[in-house]
Amino acid sequence: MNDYLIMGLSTLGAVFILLAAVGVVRMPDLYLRISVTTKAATLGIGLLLLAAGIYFNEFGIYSRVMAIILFMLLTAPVGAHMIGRASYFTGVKLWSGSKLDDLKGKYHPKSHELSSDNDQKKDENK
Amino acid sequence: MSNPYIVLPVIFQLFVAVVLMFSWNRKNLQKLISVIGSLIALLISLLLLLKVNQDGIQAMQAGGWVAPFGITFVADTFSALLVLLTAIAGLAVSVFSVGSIRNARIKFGYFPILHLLIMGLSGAFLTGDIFNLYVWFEIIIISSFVLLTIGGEKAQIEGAIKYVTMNLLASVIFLTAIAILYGLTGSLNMADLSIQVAAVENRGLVNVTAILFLIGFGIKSAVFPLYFWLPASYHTPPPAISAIFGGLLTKVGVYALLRVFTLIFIPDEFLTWVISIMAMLTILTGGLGALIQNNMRKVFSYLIICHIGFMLAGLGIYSAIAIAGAVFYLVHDIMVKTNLFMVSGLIFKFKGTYSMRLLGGFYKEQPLLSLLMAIPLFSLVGIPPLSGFWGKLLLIKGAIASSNILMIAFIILGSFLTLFIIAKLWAAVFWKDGAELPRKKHIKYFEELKPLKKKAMIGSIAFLSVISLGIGFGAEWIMRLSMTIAENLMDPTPYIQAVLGI
Amino acid sequence: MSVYDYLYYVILPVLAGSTLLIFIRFIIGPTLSDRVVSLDLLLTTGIGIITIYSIHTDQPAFLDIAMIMALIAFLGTVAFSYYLEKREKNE
Amino acid sequence: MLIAVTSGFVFALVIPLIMGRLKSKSTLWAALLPLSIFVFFLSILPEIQDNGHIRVSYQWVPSIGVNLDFYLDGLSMLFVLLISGIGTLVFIYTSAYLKGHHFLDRFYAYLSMFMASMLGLVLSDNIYTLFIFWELTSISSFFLIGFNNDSEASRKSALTALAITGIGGLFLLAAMVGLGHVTQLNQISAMSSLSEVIQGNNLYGWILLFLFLAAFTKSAQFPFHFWLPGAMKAPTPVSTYLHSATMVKAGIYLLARFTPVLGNHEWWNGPLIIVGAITMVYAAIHALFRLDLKGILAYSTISALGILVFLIGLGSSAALLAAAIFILVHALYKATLFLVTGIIDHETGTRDVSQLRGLNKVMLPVGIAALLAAISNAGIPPSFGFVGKDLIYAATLGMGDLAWPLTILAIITNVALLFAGFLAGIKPFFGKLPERFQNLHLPGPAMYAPPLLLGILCILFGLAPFLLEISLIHPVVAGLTGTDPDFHLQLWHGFNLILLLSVITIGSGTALYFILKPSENLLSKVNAFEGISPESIVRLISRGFAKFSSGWTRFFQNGYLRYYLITILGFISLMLAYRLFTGITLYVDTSTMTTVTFYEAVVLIIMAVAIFFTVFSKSRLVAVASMGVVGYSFCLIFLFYSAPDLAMTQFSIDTLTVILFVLVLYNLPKYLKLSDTRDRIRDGLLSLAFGTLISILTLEVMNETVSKETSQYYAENAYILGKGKNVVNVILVDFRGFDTMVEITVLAIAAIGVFGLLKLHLRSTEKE
Amino acid sequence: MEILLVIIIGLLYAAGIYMMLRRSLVKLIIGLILLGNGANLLIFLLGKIVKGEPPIIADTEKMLGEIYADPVPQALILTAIVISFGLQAFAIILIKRAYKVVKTDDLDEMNATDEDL
Amino acid sequence: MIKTRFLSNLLLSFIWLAVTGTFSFVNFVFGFILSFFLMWLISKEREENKYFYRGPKLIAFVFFFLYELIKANLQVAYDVVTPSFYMKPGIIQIPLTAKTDLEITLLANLISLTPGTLSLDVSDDREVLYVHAMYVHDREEFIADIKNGFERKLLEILR
Amino acid sequence: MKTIIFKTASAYLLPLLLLFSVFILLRGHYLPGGGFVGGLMAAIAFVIHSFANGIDKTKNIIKFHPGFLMPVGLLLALTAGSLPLAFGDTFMTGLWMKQSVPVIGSVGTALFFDTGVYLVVIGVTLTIIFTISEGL
Ligand code: NA
Ligand code: NA
Repeated sequence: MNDYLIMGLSTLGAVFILLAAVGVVRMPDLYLRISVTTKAATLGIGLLLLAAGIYFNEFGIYSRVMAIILFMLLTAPVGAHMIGRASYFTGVKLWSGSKLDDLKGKYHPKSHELSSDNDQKKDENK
Repeated sequence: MSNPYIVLPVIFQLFVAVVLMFSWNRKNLQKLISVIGSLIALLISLLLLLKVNQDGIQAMQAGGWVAPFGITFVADTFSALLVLLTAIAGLAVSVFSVGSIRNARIKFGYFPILHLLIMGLSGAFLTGDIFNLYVWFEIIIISSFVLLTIGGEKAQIEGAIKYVTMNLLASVIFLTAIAILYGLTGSLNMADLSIQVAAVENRGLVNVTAILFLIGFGIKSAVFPLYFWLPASYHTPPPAISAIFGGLLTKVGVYALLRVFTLIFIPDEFLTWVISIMAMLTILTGGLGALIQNNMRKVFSYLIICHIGFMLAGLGIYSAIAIAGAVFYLVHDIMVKTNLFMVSGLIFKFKGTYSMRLLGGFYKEQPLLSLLMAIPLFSLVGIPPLSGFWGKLLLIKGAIASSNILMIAFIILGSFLTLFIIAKLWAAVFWKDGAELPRKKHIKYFEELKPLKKKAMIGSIAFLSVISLGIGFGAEWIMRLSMTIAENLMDPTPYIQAVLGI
Repeated sequence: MSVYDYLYYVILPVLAGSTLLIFIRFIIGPTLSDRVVSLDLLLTTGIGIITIYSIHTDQPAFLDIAMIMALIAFLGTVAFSYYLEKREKNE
Repeated sequence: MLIAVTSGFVFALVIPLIMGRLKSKSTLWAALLPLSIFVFFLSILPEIQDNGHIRVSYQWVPSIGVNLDFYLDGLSMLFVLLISGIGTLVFIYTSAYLKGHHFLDRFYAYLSMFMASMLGLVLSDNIYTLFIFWELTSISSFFLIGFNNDSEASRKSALTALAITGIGGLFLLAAMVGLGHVTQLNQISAMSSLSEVIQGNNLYGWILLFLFLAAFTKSAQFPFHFWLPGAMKAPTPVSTYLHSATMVKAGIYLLARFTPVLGNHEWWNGPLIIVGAITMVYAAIHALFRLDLKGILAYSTISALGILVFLIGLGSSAALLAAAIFILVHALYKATLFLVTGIIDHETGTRDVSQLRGLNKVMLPVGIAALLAAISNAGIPPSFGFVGKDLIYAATLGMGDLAWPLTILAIITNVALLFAGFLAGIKPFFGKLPERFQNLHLPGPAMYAPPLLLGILCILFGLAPFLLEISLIHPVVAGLTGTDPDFHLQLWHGFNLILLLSVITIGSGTALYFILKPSENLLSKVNAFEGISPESIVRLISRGFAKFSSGWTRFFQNGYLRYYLITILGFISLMLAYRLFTGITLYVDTSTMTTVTFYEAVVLIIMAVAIFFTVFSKSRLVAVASMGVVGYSFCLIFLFYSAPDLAMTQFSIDTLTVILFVLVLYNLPKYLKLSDTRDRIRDGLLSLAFGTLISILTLEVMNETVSKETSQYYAENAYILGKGKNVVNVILVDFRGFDTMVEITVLAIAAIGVFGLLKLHLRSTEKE
Repeated sequence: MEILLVIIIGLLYAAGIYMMLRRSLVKLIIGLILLGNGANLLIFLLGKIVKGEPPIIADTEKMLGEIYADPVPQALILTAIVISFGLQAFAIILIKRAYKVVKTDDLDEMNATDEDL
Repeated sequence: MIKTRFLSNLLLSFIWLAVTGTFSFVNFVFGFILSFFLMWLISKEREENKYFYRGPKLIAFVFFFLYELIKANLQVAYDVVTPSFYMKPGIIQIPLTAKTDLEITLLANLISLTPGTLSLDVSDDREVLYVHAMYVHDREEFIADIKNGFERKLLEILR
Repeated sequence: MKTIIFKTASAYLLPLLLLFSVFILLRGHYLPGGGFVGGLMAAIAFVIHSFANGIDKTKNIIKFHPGFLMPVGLLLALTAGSLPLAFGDTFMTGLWMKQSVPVIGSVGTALFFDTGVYLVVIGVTLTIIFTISEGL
């Protein structure tokens, strides 16, 4: 029973990782790549780790697996946020098929302060 | 058999360094600790040498693990003597630093690193484990690297880059050699390796490994054609640092060459031939380089190379008498080169330049100091019976005994060039009437120093000069030690016995 | 097919293949950010490989490496972001 | 005897201290030292006469046989008396000559150091101490010649002298060591019995070569002679002492000393005769055209030294006798002439012979001394010089087939020397005293007494040669020839061929004196030949040498780190390749290797590509990131191959390294491709060669079976003795804990270094 | 596998050296790091590599079993890695300082110490 | 204050137990002491500490969130695997109801963890969150989804 | 970098990572880990914090200059190594308490030694990173 569970979980995990890998190659711009990959991979790894937990089937291992998943959940989105934000500064372009860019012009070019600047939005709406 | 105190010279330096780190911002306390620490270290090393002299080779197994499983420390006459010399040079440089190193440097860890460098040197001399030797080499590199760049002036940085690149290359080669040695024998203990390497059937591989060691240590000892880092860097740091570099850094490479090529690898004909050629060209290159330099410290830097050639010649000739010569020369050179860089530093404090073209009139202005400085200068030349003479005598003896006339020719050439260069330097710096030099704003001239600092600088030079004189006139003592050392190197059985107990 | 064989002959190759794909993105870039993202993903996949490998070799000790990777991998991304922002500010 | 030698050194040390304290104006007392030495040795002269020699020995460095073995025989005695005797006079002379000189104390110090070295040299029986004292004479003469150290010419001459004699000294060392090796003895006196053994050894030729080089350089033989005229820059007492009477004779002493050991062999005689003959003729002719008194004397000295070498080369007992006598003759008259020259220079301020005339009118005693010396120099009876010259002709005439050619050379030399002697000793004192010298007056007796005394001796020994014969000369010749020589020194031999030759010599010499008037014009004509003189050739060579030095040094130390690395790596590659392909049969044993799995292959591929990317990437950051990939791949390899600790460490360090790079790199200038294609291809080939060599080496080493002893021990005892289950960790903190201790120290140093490197800015802090 | 690793080792040495021969200080240090990696891998390989048997004594045992990876090279590499890290860290910071003081990354412009005679 | 600290300490001790994998009383005590020490060590930053007591709730929310995660993943997976893209990406400004650091951070992270969306940044006045999304068919709809979905649920748990 | 997201996350990561680093240190003798990796983890915890909040804030949290940890760690390691000398053994001989302690296992000089390594590594890493970040 456990074996099937392990095989199932690991398959699912591997598939998610593969998806992320394909995504990172296929997606047309950086933000999309980040979007696709961070979570797919996180989910995939979580599943693989779970499989390992079941395989070893010890409390110590389970707790460690949970710890790793926790770490990943904590760090992966922060990392994605950091690199995405930094890329935006450095002028990494959005895919040509992108629909809208609310962030445009909101960063102060020198201080990197980010305004919520609703005026601009209002202008746009008019 | 296991003497726990062998490692004391090393541990004690670490202790001093730690204490110094704890007194990070208190410069006067640091000076005091450094000098007292160096003094105690000198005592410890002296006791160690006496002990070895009395009871023969001492070994210590760190952690109490039976050799070859732990790290072994071995004090034979050679290593104990070098540790003592390191301690002497260390004391001198420590005192000299008290007088000459500016406070800013002290506040950034000058003294702890100096002591760690000395610790590294002592460790390299004492260790009986080839990987541990690598580790000591690394501590020497990093501490010298830091000392070289501390303060980070342009010249220092440029010199340091060359220095560290080539020394790291040497480390990688050394590490590669260790890897291969381990792959061949499964051992790291040098005494054990002596037996294991002899038993390896594939001599070809042993010979290749020997080449790697030769080059790794060759770079460290700045022999031709591996020396480039030395003239690029030694003249850049403050004189106290140059002094400890000039005295000891290359010597530890020579030590390693002598040790490894007597204990682990017995050079075959090709290797002794290669070493001999390298020795000759080293002598030539160093001599020629020194001949054309104008910067006093560069002259001494090139002379280091030249004289490393002498020591290498001893290994190239490969007989007990020649190796004794190399050892004697090593002993002499450590004391004298350390001193000469301090001398140049002191002259700089007076005149604000190292340029021989600009310097002059020192003899007229400072007759007694000039006399004092003449001691290391002419000891270096080897004006008999000053200390430089004896090692050369043994080397020529060794060369004659093996009918190696070419080697004699190069030793004579090297000696001649040294003589001529020092005489030229003497004429330029001491005899010639010096031009009126402009006072530089950033230099604190000698006369502006506090009396204690003045005394510290002169005292350390005098201290080493007296020792040099002692080596020269009391040559018998060092001679006997060198002979013993050479015998022990040529026949490592007692060494192996002391370590492995077999 | 035992669970070992399955992991060894199916899962590990899939993960290895993913690694290669991700590495392709690393190679083609084109921006530094792309490389950083793919580096991050490479490490994440590495954690997966390590996990499977620890099952395969029956060595739970390897999971600890995965744990450390999970923690530290993030630092590289942060540092690169830091760099990008600083460089931008300086120019 | 030890006291006699060392007293000079001690004196040298204390004299600067004493002289400052003693307020006494006169330093005449300093001469007491050489005087007492002179007296002491004179007092043991009878003992030498009776026993032939005295031997004293003190241990110094016995383990290599360097001991203070002193051996006083006739030859040594001759030199000792010259050194201390003339020394006494020079000391006295100096007290007046350099009176009130600021550094007189130092001068005395050097002088007594020199005297002591010279004494040590001629008394040494030990091959090593012989060399030691030899070197000491060179070095003390360096200080003496360069005494007027604010003059550039003076410094240059001192350097030249030191260079020439210094290199000779080193050859002496080689010769001595060679002798010691061949004979297994350290005492020269014991070697004469082994003469045949030495001459049969294949080192004999080398020993001779080295010894000759030593002797020729020291004794200013052609072509090494040119340092001597230069050395005349020294104060006159120095020229007198070193360059006429003593130091230059050290080479002669050396040859004489080793005649019984090495002589009597064609390799010995031939070169000595040739070099001696060339030197004596060449220098004598040179002396003809000088204007400077000191120059004249210098060249005539060289010529005289040539005669001595020539005589020793002849090797017959007649020749050796002549040499023994001529040493003394020359010392006496040349010292006199130098001292006189010194006085002239001191009083008139010039040494140009063409301007000096009639000085007799103002300094008669000096003129007398000069005249006496000139007579002896000319070999005019009844001077001692006459005795000497006779013996020389007797020696040359006794050479069988070569008798006439050699004799003619001797005559030419003697004629020229006579001319030179007249020029120096007679010309300045006769004729009309020029106006500007009218006000001159005689210097004090401390100055003119020494030359006068020597001048008188020149005649006295001629009139009464027997004074010396038994006491001094006999033991000398006995020692040199190893026989009990049978000769009688006398002024008058009756009318014979030799007398005829003497007459011819004196006649043509005197005629020459009246015909040839040295002048600037003449000198400049002679100087036209300077281009081919040994001096200029040596200068050319040394200039070439300097150029070569600078070329060599700059070629290697060219400032470009990458060329340094190329040199080093090229050297390693060559050596490795040589050893690999000559010493090893290459084969690969694949049987023990592990198989490759797909995932491993992927890791390796990624790694390889990442390495390429690191190298060829156009952006720094990408290179760094690729390096990170390389490191992470490493981590996986470590993991697959059972090294979890390594994997962890590699991973964390790799990340840290990348972070450091990233933090450092952001403000660096553009990452340019700086080298051209050719460079890149060259570097690429070199790198590939090196990498390939390492790979081959690794493959070969992998074939070897490793002893598992050490790792087995750890495997068995890590838990039982080391209480840990992670064996790697147990090794790190216990078995090899020392490594770790050093390792963390390295880290600490690095951190301190980083701190200092970035925080310490010297320019803004206090003075250094 | 060993053969592939040998090739990688050669590649690392070659790449390291090639980078060291460039004119950029940054490349030089990257080269040194690659070279160090090569040496580490060499030690690892020459200690004879074993798959999946880390030198960790099992909970229930008192010593390692029959097959285990040689712990000695691992310990050596660990030490070497850490030491190199110390040196590399310092070297990397040196880049920064060098740029500040010498104003360039080009090694060819850092010759002053060899030039003045 | 003391209470929050105690809770944080307790939470860390439990994490210690999980990490070490030895579920014993002694180990718990050790973990507690260790956490106490570490807390003391870094205690200067007082304001942050009050968040720790929310830890248990946070973990619960993480499990709840997994569902959302898997669902969104499948959607993206489809787009990745199929040859053509159906997506309409863009960066959208979402006004924030969440106010505290923790609320904003959690919301942002959850959005990031959901496939297809990525929190790029929060404005300095904490008024808006900029999100990059793959499927922006309608801006207002998208904003409403987020506000009624993640933000509301999250705030329910946290407040 | 001024981002609330990172700042907040780092506040949680700091104690977690520190805890984790002690764990790595303690288990090193039995399983992969040890003073070096442990020390790096701890240092990285602070580094992350400093990236998020700025060096000054992080320095405020740590109550002393990180460089101070270097001599402390060295002294600890040195003492652990020298302690055996007092018992007549050679340098670095392992001394062990008779009974093993729960959680940690056998307690001996090796553990103190490793703790010394741990402290040095923290001190070194932080000194380096802080120094260099301050210059940015
Ligand atoms: Na390394
Ligand atoms: Na470790």
